[in-house]
Amino acid sequence: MDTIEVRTAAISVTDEFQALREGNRSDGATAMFVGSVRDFNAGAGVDGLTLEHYPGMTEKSLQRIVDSARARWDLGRVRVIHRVGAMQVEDSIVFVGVTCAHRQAAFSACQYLMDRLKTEAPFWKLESRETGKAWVAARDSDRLELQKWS
Amino acid sequence: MDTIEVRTAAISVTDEFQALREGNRSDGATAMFVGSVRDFNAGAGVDGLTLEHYPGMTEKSLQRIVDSARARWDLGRVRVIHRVGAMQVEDSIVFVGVTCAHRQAAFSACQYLMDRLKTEAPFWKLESRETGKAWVAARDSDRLELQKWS
Amino acid sequence: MIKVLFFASLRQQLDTAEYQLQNFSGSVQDLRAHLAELFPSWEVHLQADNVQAAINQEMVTGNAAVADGDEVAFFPPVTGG
Amino acid sequence: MIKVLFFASLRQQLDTAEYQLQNFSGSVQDLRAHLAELFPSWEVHLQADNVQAAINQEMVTGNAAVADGDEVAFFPPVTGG
Repeated sequence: MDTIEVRTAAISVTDEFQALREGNRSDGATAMFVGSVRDFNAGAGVDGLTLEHYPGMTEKSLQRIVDSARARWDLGRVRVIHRVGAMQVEDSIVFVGVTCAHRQAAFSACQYLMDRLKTEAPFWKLESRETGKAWVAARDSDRLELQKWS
Repeated sequence: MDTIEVRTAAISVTDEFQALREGNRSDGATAMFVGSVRDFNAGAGVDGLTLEHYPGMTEKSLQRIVDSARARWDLGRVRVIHRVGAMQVEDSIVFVGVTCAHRQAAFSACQYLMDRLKTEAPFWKLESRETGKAWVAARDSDRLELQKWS
Repeated sequence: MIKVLFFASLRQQLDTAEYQLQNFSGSVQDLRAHLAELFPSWEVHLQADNVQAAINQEMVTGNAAVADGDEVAFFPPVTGG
Repeated sequence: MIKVLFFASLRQQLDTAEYQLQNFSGSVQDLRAHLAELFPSWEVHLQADNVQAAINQEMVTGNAAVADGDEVAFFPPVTGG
């Protein structure tokens, strides 16, 4: 059961956890990750940001990443929710949640989904900084993290 | 900021996530794990379970595990909540949540806390199965998982 | 007809979100060169090393062939999550 | 005086949660042997390979020394989380 959403509405961890767990009697493990807007990217104070995406390709990309995770691990429920549009500091940008019978697979799959989402899914962050608006630069460290899955 | 609780009251992921995030402007990453009562441990249908612990030692053990995680990674907030007493299938047994400036450290610390909790913290599960009550046996796989941290 | 899309910083630099092109054949690399010829001010942005491309919403490398009816997109490295 | 605690399956097998002992000196291993002598029916459970021990709420191995005033606990491998 995959749920993939790209949306402007706020992310509710309460709702996401409930959707992962309700009636789920067989998966003892739930691993979750939330990425939030923080205020000190690259040293300049950040007030908020705007997320741009490529409608159509973004959803396809996320589905391919989830399919690939399912091919590696025997997963129960998978939920990937990504906000787009305008956000404030402390808002949740992304939620990834995985249920599984086994703890290690739940952790690995959750981390794998985030690592690939960060480097493949067409989203771009425009930050509102004290010094003006600026596009966030991609980080080499995110590409390097992919090596652990190859 | 560490919160360690061993308690009979139900775990609310909503409350835990809020406590991890409220006013937290610097940590972009939140990794969480929830362990739930599942119904097919060792093949026999499970109706519920009772968690026994060693009051005093359990809390000390959890604090030592959290201290050890903080010595390995530069973490923001850490919350470890473990229920004791009687529980039903689908109830949350344990919540571990970590915030951090970096995604990889948040994942690693969360997994490390669970791996050590599973093998060191004095908790014991008594399952109510169709066939009667039975103490859950420790799994070798849990001990093997510790090797990745040594 | 080929539909060309630009995203994020590249969209802002070119001040163009979408451009439609008739009668083109060649690779993604050829398309970049062709657009840079049509709009000389685009060259420095479009030919930057880190610009990525997709054809019909799938990531491709520069030597992938562009066919009539394709949707081609150019964008900087992604920064979501 | 030494306070000895038993947990989980071991507590049920011995039907004892706590036992107090006067005038003992020796290691944790010696304490197990001593208790098994006092209560022969405990031996099979208390001397099982997987029984773990703590002194004053810290995990110890069998050769750790038990001192007067200590709280010693015996229990099976933990299964929380």
